[in-house]
Formats: sequence, C-alpha cells, structure tokens
Amino acid sequence: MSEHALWVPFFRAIVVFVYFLLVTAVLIWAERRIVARMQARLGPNRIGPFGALQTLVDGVKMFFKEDVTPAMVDRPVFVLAPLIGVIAGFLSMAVIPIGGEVTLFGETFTLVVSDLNVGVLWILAMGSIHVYSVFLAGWSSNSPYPLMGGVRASAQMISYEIAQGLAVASVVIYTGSLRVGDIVAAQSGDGLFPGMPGWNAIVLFPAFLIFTIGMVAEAGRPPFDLAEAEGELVGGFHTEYSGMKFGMFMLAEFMNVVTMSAIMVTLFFGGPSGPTFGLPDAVAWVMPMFWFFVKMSAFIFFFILLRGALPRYRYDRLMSLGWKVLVPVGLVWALVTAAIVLLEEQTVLTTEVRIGLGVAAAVLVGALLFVGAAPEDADAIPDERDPQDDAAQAPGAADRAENAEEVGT
Amino acid sequence: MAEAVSFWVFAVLALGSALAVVAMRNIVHAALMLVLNLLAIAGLYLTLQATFISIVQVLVYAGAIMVLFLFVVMLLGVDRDDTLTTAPRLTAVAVAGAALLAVALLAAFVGPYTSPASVCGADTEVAASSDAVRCIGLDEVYGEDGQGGVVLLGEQLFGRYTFPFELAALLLTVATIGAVILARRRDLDPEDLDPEDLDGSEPPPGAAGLGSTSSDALDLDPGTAAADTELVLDTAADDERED
Amino acid sequence: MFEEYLPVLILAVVATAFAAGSLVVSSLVGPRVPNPTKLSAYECGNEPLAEIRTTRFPIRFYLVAMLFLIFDIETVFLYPWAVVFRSFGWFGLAQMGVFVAILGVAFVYEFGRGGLEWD
Amino acid sequence: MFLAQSALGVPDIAWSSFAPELVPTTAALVLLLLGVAGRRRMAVAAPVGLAAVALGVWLITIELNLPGAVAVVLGVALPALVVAFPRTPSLVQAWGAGLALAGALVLTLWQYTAVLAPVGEGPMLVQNALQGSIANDGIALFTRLTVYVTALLVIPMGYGYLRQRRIYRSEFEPLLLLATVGMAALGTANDLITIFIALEVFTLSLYILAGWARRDRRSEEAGLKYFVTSAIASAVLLYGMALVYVATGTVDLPAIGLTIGLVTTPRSVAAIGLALITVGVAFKVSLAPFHLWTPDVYQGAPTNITAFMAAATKAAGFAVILRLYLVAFPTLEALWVPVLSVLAAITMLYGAYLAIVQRDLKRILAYSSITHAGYATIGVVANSADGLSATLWYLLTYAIGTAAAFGALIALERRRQGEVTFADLRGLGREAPDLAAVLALSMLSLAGIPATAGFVGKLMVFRAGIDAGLTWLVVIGVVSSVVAAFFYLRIAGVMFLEEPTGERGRPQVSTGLSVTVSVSAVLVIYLGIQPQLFLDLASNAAALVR
Repeated sequence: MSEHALWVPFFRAIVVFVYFLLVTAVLIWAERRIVARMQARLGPNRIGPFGALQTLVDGVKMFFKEDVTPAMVDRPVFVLAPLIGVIAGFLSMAVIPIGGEVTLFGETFTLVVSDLNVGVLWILAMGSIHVYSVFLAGWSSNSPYPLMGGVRASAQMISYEIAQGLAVASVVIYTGSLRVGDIVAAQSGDGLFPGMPGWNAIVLFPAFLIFTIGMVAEAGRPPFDLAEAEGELVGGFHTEYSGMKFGMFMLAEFMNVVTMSAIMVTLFFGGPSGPTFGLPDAVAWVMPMFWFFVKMSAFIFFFILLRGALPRYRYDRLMSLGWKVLVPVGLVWALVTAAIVLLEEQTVLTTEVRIGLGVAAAVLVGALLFVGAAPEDADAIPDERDPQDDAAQAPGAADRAENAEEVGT
Repeated sequence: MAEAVSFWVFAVLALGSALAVVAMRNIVHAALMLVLNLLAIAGLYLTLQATFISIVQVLVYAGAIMVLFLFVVMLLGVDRDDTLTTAPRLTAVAVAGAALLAVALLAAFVGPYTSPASVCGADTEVAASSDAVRCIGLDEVYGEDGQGGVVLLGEQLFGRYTFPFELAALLLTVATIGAVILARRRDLDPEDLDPEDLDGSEPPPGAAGLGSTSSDALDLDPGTAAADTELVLDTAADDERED
Repeated sequence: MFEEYLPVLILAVVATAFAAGSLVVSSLVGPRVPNPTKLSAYECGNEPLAEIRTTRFPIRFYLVAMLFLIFDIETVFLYPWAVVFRSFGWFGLAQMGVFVAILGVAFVYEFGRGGLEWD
Repeated sequence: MFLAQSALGVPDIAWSSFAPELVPTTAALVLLLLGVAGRRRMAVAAPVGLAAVALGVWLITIELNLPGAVAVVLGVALPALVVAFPRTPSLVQAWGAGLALAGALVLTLWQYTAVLAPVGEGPMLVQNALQGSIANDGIALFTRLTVYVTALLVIPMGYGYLRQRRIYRSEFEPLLLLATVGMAALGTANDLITIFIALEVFTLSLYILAGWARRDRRSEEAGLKYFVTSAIASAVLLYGMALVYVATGTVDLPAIGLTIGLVTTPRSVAAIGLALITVGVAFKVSLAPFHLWTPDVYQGAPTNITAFMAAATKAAGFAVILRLYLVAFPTLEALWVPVLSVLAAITMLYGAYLAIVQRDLKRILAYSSITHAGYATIGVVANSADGLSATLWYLLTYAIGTAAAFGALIALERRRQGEVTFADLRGLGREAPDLAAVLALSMLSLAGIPATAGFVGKLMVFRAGIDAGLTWLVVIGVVSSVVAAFFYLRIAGVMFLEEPTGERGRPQVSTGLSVTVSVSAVLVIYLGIQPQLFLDLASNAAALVR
C-alpha cells in the first residue's frame, strides 16, 4: 500500500463509519415502511418526507428514556455487552470496499477503510467476537429469559459461523487470495461467456446459497430470529435492557443486516464493480459506489421481505439445518470447488463443458441441500435405541432418581 | 516507532489481563479477562507482521475456545457468588513456581538477546557478520507473499508437515468421540444389551458368568448404583428446562 | 503494515467513542425513577424466581460448542490451504480430501449417535 | 533455517514408512462407522471390504505381496465378520480391531525385513521419511512391536470384562485403535510438531478410556484426574518445545541436535526448554515426583484399560524420551543426565517403597509401573547404544509382564466385583492353579527373577548403566529391585502358601482372557530363556536418525 497523507486514513474510516450508520438508519425506516406495506398498513409517515426522519427522531428519543439497570445484573458486563456488539459490527465493515478508486485533493485511494491482507478472515473474526455481545448480555442480566435467549442465540450464531466460514472458504479457494480487494477484482471480468457477470454467486452457487442462509441466521433475523422469539423468550438476550443500551442492541442488529448484505455483495456479487457506460472519468468514479449501493440495497430488501413473508423457524430445525445440511454440503462444495479450479488450471475446458460441470455440481449440491432440508421424517435415522434401552436398562428409574438428586444438590 | 508503541501497548495489556485472570473471583469475569489476554496476544502477533496467525488467534481462541468455556460455565450453572478459592499453601507454591520460571526465562533471554556480542543485540556489525538469520523480522521472511504469512504457512503446512496435518484430523476425530460420549447419558449400546444377542450363535467370552453371579453392574450393588452420581456434566442436562 | 491498520484503529476508536458516548449522554440526560418492580427480573409479571444462576443448561449446548470448536479448526485449516493448494496440484487436493474424509467419518459417527439431534 | 527447511512443491510420500499405522487407522474409522450403522452395517462393510481387496490386489501386482495380502485378508474379513455375527456387533468390533492390529504387526515386521533390514543380518537401516516427520529406526520398530502386541492382548482380555460390567460401547475399539496409532506415531515422530500431535492423539483417547465406566465414581475420577494432570503436562511440554524452537529455529529433532551445539544458539533458552520438556515427559511416564496421578488413575480406570495404559503408554513415552534426549539434546548431556538420574533414583526407591504399603492389587501394580519407569530411565541416562537397546527391550518385557498381570486381575475382579486385595489371593493356587500360575509368573518377571523376560531386561539395563559409569544409580536400582521383589513375591506367596478364606466363586476366565494371559505367560518365559533373537533385534536397532 502506497504512502498517503495523514488525513487519508481518517477520511476513510470516518466516511465508512458515517456511510454505514446512515444506511442503517435508512434501513430501519425502510423496513417499517415495507413491512407495513406488506401488511396493508402505512408505517411511519409523519416526520420528514414519507416519514424518513422517523429513525432520527427515535434515536434522539432513546437518549431521553430511562435506562433501567435491574438490581440483579452484573454491572460491568451488563454495560460491556451492548458496546461489544456495536463495535464489532462497525469493525467488520472495515474491509468492505464501498466504492472504487477516488481522487481527492491529489490523493488517490480506494473507498475502503483498509484492504487488510487477511480480509475475509477479519470479517469472520469480528462475527465471532459479536457472539460475546449476545452471550454476555444474557449472562449478565441474571434473569431467566435473557439467559436462555443469550445461550440460544450464541449457539445459533456459532453453528452458522461454521457454515458461513465454509462458504467463504469456497470463495477463497476459487480466488486464491484472502484479500477482499483480490476477491472483488477477480469478479470484475466476464463470466463463463461475454456479457455475463463474473460473479461468484453464479460460479459458486451452492456456496452462495449456504452463505445466504447463514447470513440470515447470523444476523438473527426472521425467519431465524429464535433468540428473541417473543412468544417464548420475550425479548431474548436483551429483555432486561432499556434506554440507550437497548438502542445499542437494536443498532447492532440492524447494522448486522447491512454488514451481511455488504459482505454478500462483496464476496458473491462483485462488490462495487459494474459497467460504467463509458462515462467520462470525472463522473465514472461515482459508478462503483452506485453499483455497490444498488446491490447492497437489493439484499437489504431481501432481508426485509423475509421478515415480512416468513413465519419463524423452530429452534431444533434451525440447528439441524445448520449442522446436518449446511456444514456437510459446505465441506463437500469446498473440495469440489478446488477440484474445478485444478481442472481449469490443467486442461483447457470448453465453455460448454464448464457450464455442464457447473450445472451438474450445482444440481447435485442443491439437491443435497433440499433433501437435507426436507421434513425430519425423510432423513431421520429410525431410532431403535430408546425403547430397547429403557426396557433393558432395568433401573431406568434409578437413572431419573439420580438426576433428581443431582439437581437437588 | 509504531511497532514499538503497539508492542508495549499489547504487552502491557496481555500481562495485565493475564494477572487479572488469576486475580478475578468471578469465573466469567476471569474468562473475559482471558479473552482480552488472547486478543492482546493476537495484537502482538500483528506487531510481528504475522497477520494470519493473529486473525486465527482471534477466530479460534477468542471465538471458539472461550465460547466453549463460557458454555461450560453455563452448563455447570456457576453461581455468581461462587468464587474460585485455592488453599493459601497451594497459591504460595504456584506463585513461587511461576516466579521461578519468570526469573529463569528473563535470565535466559536477556543474556543472549541483548548483550552487545549477541547476534540479536543492538550491535549491527556482529549481526551482519555472523549467522544472523534468526534476528530478521517476520516482515522480511513473509516479504514476497503479501498475505500476512498465509502463503508461507500453507506451503509449510501442506508440504513439509503433511504427516502431522493428517494426524491432526485423527486428533479432532478423537475429540469428537469424546464430546459425544461425554454428552450421552447411556452407557451401553442397546443392541448389545438385547438378551438374545448374548445367547447368539457364539456366546461372547464371559457371557456364561452373567446369569450366575451378577445381573447388573459389577462394581456396585444396586443400592449404591442409584446413589452413585454420574459426572455433573451428564446429569446437569436438565433436559426440559429450555422448553 | 502500520499503514494498513491505522484506519482500522481509527474506525475502532470512532465506533467506541460513538457507542460509549451515546451511553454516557443518555445516562446524563435520561430520567432516573427507580422502583423495586423495575429493578427486579422480568418474568412476565410473575414473582421472579430466586436463583437463576444455579440453573444448568442442557448438555446439548455444550456439545454444540465443542463441535463448533472442532469444525472451526477444520475451517481454519481450509484457508491457508485455499491460498496455496494450486501449487500442490492434485496432491494438495488429496491431502485436504483425506483430512476432510477423516473428519467426515467423525461427522457421520456423530450424526448416527444422535449428537446432532436437538431433542 | 528459520522455519525449518522450506520444502516447496509436492512432498515425497514414502508409504512404507507409516504403512503399519494405516491399517489400525482405517480400521478405527471403519469400526466407528460400523458402530453407528445400525442395521445398515453391511452397507458400510461391503464397499470398504471391496476397496481393501482391490487395493490389496493392486499391491500384489506391484510386487508388494505382504502388504497386499494383509489388505486382502482384512478386506475379506470385514464383511465376513459382519455376516458371522449378525446379532452381536460388539464381536465384529472386537474381532475387527484384533485383526487390524495383527495386520499392523505383520506390516511392522514386513517393514523391518523388507525396507529397513533387507539383507536380514546386516545392520539395520534407518529411514527418514516424510520430510523428516517420521524416522523409522530401532525406537520406531520396538515401540510399534510393544504397542501393537499390548493392544492385541488387551482387546480380547477386556471384551468380556466390559460386557459384564455393562460398560461396553462400540466406541471402545476405535478409541483403543486410535490411541495405538497415536503411540506408534509417537514412536516414529521425528519433529516436535509430530511428537506433540501424536502425543495428544493417544492421551486424548486415554482420557476418554480412563473415564469409561461412567457409573463408577472412581473411573470418573480417574478420567478427570488423568485429564487435568496430563493436560497440564502437555502444556508444559509444549512450552518447552516452543522455547527449544526459539533457541534453535527448527523443530526437526536431528536439526535441533546439530543447531544446539552452535555458539549462536542461546543455550540458556534451550536449557529452560529442556527443563520444561523433561517435566512434561516425566509426567507422561510417571517418574517421581510427577507420578502423583498414576495410582488413582490406574486404580479407577477399568482394568483392561489400565493394562493398556500401564503397558503401552510407557513404551510410547519412553520412545519420545529416547528420541528427544538422544537425538535432539545429546550436546546438553551435562544438563539432563544428572537430572534424569536423580529422577530415576527417586522413582525407583519411592515407587518400590509405596508399593509395599498398598493393599489394593491395582494400586500395587500402579506403583510397580512407576518403579519400572525408573529402571527404564537408567537405560536412557546411560546415553549409549547399549542403553538404548536395553531400554527398548526392557519396555517390551515390562509391557508383556504387566499385561499378563492385569489380565489375571481382570479374572479376579470379575469374581470379586470390586477391588482386589490380598485377601482375594489367599489360596488361589488351589482354587485356580492356572490363573495363579500366570499371575505368579508375571510377578516373577516384573521382579526380575532369572529365566523370565524381566530378568534379561533388568540385566541389560543395569549393565548399560554400569558401562556408562552410573554405578550409584545401578546400586539404587538393585536395592529397589530387592524391595520390589518383596511385594511381588508376597503376591505369589499368598496365592500358593495361604489357605482360602470363606466361600467364593471361581474366578471367571473367559476364552479371550485365558488365551491372552496364556500367550503373555508363554512370551514371558520364551523371552526369558530364549532372548537371543530379540536381543539381536534390539542391539541391531540401536541406530537412530540423527
């Protein structure tokens, strides 16, 4: 990385920070409007044009709300938990390019906080730090619903972290670099035939599917918002939170949607790359930002649609989906990707063969995915154990008595 | 300059949090301090230019191992007043041992690495003249790859260390078996318990003794068997609590 | 190196300042009217149970965390491999294939033992 | 130099260098699958068997007849076993594991005769394979022999026992096989990383195995205690290895051996690393004062697992000790020889002394195993070819004697349903003369009475010690042997000279158990009166990859 003037890093960091904060604010408003539309309501429409300033007003309102800290909480951790969430959320955006090269006051640089050489791993690492926010919020509240919600949510997050990690691994295998800049650059060319975008989402379709499911689960959004299933767990891990601390969790949650969409666009849809329509250079630098925003908005919209359209998943199904389907499929797909890469390198495959291979692989993995995701009866191994076991293990009651004793102690 | 500053920041952070881990009374607070310690170590790796190792440190240690740790704390239902106490005598022994090791390490490192005669000392002429390869920064070793050491690491891991790499798969397999066995309540394979099996075509060695001497566990009479508790982890599974 | 991480550091500082600042400001300007009910645990209006912390969680969660650790390590091994496997060709693929196959056996075993069931 | 040597491109895989481990590894994975396959056992067994047969045929066509034959036999045996025991999958597991271990033994011998000593009589070659991860030399050969023989003895020995205690699970054989593989790999490991991972493979398996009897508090305790102490020991060992790497810049043992002598190597760092490594390995082979976990763990663990732990871990542990000290740290001899000598002296005296005051036979054998670790260390500190072959030989005889002793204990324990004390031995010579004879024989061998295997071992170790000028240590060893002989002979005496007390059932000796204890008894006598073949092997095997 070449040397820049000292203001450049500050500029990059602050631009990205403000960018994502604004997008998050817009998302909160957009979600309320769109979901309202899906439910034949109006949604917020008083403040600003189409109620667009509603989020701002809500944010200000948060400051003037009482911040109740219940008596039984573990204070330092109780305060720390929402902070971790927000900070990890912002940091995971550090490697995402929100636009192309820009020239400002004689300095030319890419619109990204920093194109770290461990790029994609940075995203995953911040995701794994985010788990602490949820877990610690539940633990420090010292109250039943948050505790369960926290453990549930963190178990869900770590389960899908594996699936996501495997999907990202496929991308890295295909690209051969961990650097986000390289991954974006590798997608900027043509796809299998001229005119088709070289997006990873097409070539690595199964990985894309896994990542899509994984990102919804990671963000804890409907239909995978089990952690705060209000019917069973009230608010989940943040039940005991109020005021600005609650606001932080809300911010982190919505920011997660933005981050996940941005990561998705970066890894699978070519990031800010896109046609410039032969515009003059003076204007062309806007196009990457435009493309990035459009693509990201599409995924944010997808998140909102999911929320509006789908009922909540059941927790056991959710965990089964993650472990029994996504993890094995992700592993196999990573190896298949590597095999395809090697084939590409060693023999000159014709376009037809490539397409054929890709379709075959995608169908195979897709089929696995849907067979696995089918209702439980289809894939459950008949459990021959239990009845025999209870019969054979004569003092089965002793087992239970033991438990009772143990619980009592 | 930046390197020195970040080194000192992370080093102090690492030391302080490590001390806090042993000093904290609340187990979750101690665990959080350990997380901080691991992150500080990751920072030290970063200072060393080993960015890949650094991020893996965050992913695996802070992101996975400590999460497992916290889950186990939840599993055991550790009360917040549950303090970690050690007998004073043991504490004294531990402190003495740690101090001894610290002094030994200090002595061992300070001598060879800082004296003017040392290849790693400030005296660059000595460093240049002798076998100074050990004193170059990782930056130069990684030099070419520009990926924070991941290329170098990969080439070593999959070229030179093929055998231990595959052994690691066996290690993880054993760990999986252990986790499943620990988490399961039942001791036996039910199919093997089926009495018909025992009268099968070829009686397993020792089956003859089953009926005559004992019908149940060998080691305990039924009364104590019921009282004898299983591992806490096992019975802690208060299965219906969650739902 | 330093150049690369300086913006990240700045971002971290800005994010921390934003988050912590919000909390501080809200604690300054927000009202504070405590009462015993507010300060007790929320249990849908029931009298709070006393000792939530002695609750033990199902062993399933432990198993999930353990498996997460195992497969996380496997995933972490995939990254350096992903970057370099081209230079090893088919041998590289076979090497990771064996690794994944061995863990695949562990995975199938676990599946068969019901370790992935959430009952 | 900086990060070991750089080996780019496709590394060379010398299959023969780890061929013996491939069989039990594959078997463990297949048996693991079979254990959960339920009614679909054949769907696992048939393709695997077919693949193995195909592999075997291919091996035979390229003139690798013996490995090919092993693959074919095992490939045929697997489906055959599934067909033969349709209702008792546990027997498939036990037989499968046994056959795999037998295959591993055959391959070990094939490797020795075909690769390492092709002429037969000439000095053994050493093989440095897989870019230095594996060294096939005398240590590797003997570790493999000891470990595979022990595992082969333990499987039939424990089958009935586990079933009767109702603690049999299908994971038992896979775990035992994986532990065996880990130990064998440790015997061949020639760099610090491989050493550590192999060590963890087998200790992790043993943690699980030691806590196998979930309903038995003592077994739980054994598992937990072994886990905690051994994990700490592993951490200390790893710390030591890291320091050695810091000092030398390499993880290859021969390279460490070369580098550590250079003036540019900071010796003080290497010395601290060596000290930590010594603590770590002393824990693993339970040298006093790092033996505190041993009695409780050996007593609590199910007896067949104790037999395996006592016999096989010693072999693996000493393999790594020999390799570390003789290959990597010969230039630091002045540091480790006195330390290890003192440890050995303490171990021999302390173990023998504490064994006398025990009442539980498993505890006696535990302290006996500690004492024997001391004797074996004499061969290490002799720091010579003789010492090396003496230790290797000693571990083999010790393993067989210990396996026989624990086998006899299993029979007694099954009758008694609990711990076995001296009272249970009274008059055993009259009730069950065969069992008593085996137990007595193994005691004589462990005591080192002439005409048993143990005698030859002790003789060799002591001679190596004297040759190395460690007379004081040998004197302590002799004193310790005399003390130890007291309790060994007391066990034998109680069985034959005292009257039985009260009504007791006959000891339960299953077929598998009786076969294994008989085989071990025969081996004990055979190695005692006809040691020449193995002695030649041992002295021939005193070649190291340096």
